[in-house]
Amino acid sequence: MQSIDETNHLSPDNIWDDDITNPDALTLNIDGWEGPLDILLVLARNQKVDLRQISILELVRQYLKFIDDARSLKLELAADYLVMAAWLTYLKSGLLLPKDPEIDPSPEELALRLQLRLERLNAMREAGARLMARDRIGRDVFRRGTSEGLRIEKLRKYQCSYFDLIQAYGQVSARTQPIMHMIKKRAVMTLEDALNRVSKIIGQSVEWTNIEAFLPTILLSGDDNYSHMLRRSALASTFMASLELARNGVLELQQKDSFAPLMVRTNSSKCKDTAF
Amino acid sequence: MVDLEHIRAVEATLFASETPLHIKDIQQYVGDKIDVDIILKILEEHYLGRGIELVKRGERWHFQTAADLSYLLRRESDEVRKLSRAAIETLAIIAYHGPVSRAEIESIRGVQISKGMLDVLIEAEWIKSAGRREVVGRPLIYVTTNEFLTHFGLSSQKDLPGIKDLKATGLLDPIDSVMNEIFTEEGCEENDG
Amino acid sequence: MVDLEHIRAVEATLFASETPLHIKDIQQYVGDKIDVDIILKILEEHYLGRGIELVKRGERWHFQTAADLSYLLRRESDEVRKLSRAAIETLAIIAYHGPVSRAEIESIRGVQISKGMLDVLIEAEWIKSAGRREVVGRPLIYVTTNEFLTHFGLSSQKDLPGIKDLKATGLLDPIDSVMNEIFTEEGCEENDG
Repeated sequence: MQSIDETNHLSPDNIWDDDITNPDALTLNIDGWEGPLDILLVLARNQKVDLRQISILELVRQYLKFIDDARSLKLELAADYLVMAAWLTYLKSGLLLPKDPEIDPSPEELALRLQLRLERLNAMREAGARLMARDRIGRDVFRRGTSEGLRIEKLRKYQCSYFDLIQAYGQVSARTQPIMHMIKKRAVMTLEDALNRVSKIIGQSVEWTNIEAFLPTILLSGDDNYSHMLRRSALASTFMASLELARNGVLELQQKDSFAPLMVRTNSSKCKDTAF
Repeated sequence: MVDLEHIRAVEATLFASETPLHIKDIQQYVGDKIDVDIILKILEEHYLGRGIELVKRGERWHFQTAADLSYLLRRESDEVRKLSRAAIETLAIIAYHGPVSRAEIESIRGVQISKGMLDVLIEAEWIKSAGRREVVGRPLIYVTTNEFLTHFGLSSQKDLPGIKDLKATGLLDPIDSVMNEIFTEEGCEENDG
Repeated sequence: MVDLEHIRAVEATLFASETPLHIKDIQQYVGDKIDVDIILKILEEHYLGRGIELVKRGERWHFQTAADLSYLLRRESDEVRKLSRAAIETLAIIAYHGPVSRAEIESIRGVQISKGMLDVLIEAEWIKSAGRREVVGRPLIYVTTNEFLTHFGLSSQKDLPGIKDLKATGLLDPIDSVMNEIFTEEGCEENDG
């Protein structure tokens, strides 16, 4: 029974201490109870016998009296307390009346179930008290007051190879090279160059010739991107130069069809003075 | 033969730790080459009867002051005062019957429990949810934690006071095998055991 | 003759205390009859060479993890990370142009850099701040560290290949593909001529 005393100390109210010896005087403060089963358990334990030997009839009598007292004092009772009272009244009459084999479960079995239920709750109540009475950390036993604490520190290591570094700089530099750099790499033949070149060739009384023949021969051979770009530029410039020279009457242009080869020849009818 | 340096290493690790340590945790700190298992036994014995003891709670080890010296050091902590009777009962039910659902706890206690109560116990790190029961409604079920064992000085669930007797007398049997909700609002609903 | 119980009491008191204790404090816990002075000496000796030590700091006593084992408590484990592309570029710029301010790096890279990126490089110990530039706003300037040289196997910053070397090894990508990269990856990035 010592463990029960422990429970008392831990309960939020102290009603048990005063009233436990006199079941009929059991609390008139309904708030302190954890439901009807709680009241039943306390009443049962007040019979001071093993829970397996309690008198259910006596228990019922005490419970009903408790409810009556509470009602006479106009204490508000939750519904479940009244339901329990009704059920216990039913149980009591079943136990008192002559046995009726038709009723299943029998009142005796119901009484046994109630008793088992009280026993189970009682077991947990005592177990709780025993748990609370153990040597508990922070109350009875203590861990170290100030632990240094253990830490696994993740050391971040960064990975970057020499090649990555140099390559990155290469790319930054490449990306930010002056625009001049681009022009230098672009393959162009200027209009001036083309004019000079075409003027020179046309001065030698050329008959109808494909304009492409005026391009520097070196350009016709290359197959790479650079040569290709330069060829396009040279063709365009040569065409522009030819138009200019045709305007000045230095040469004549002829094309038989759309996209047919553009033919060029020296303008024989005019004098060969050029504007340049 | 166990190296004194190894003993010192395990001793220092346990001493410095803020939380109880599993053997695996200790191994992480002291390195693979040390036989932590044996050293823990040596240390346990070394501290036996001292003011400080090495104890195993659940699967985890920690140093604490010897229980018999509680008279010197005892403090009524807030936790103890705060814990209501209902909370203590609920904790006991989860410890002894766990895993249990809330409905099962209520069935044993014969009264509904407030949502907040489980939260208090979860916050104290004494219980935790352990999945759901595969029945209608799939209710959450609760069990006690390692912290629970540590706090109450239990080496394992089997070490719960009186658990053997309770089992033997059938008081820890599954709840519905004994009785169901006769005390719910429906009153005397029947249940076959 | 000193009672073992007295030793245990002092031992537990010191262990549980959150602060180092003066002899007077200990006396308060364990009672007048105990000769704390002697017991402290006994305990000090008992723990000598263990993983735990009893030490006196000023006039106060406390247990601590043996100093030579502190390396156990701060175990380090490596976590290798790759530097981001942007971080590598920033590092390269600091290596080639340092000391440079953040604004200067941004001007060379043509994009803004985050504060975090410099922090990463500082954390990696490859760059450090080297004072401030005496211009408006007095910006911090950065240089590479000795760690940097060591990591990349350089004896000095002059060992870094020059632009001409880079061209020779083809590391300066053809302008067209680089332009493509810029426009596809970074959109409207500005090119400083």
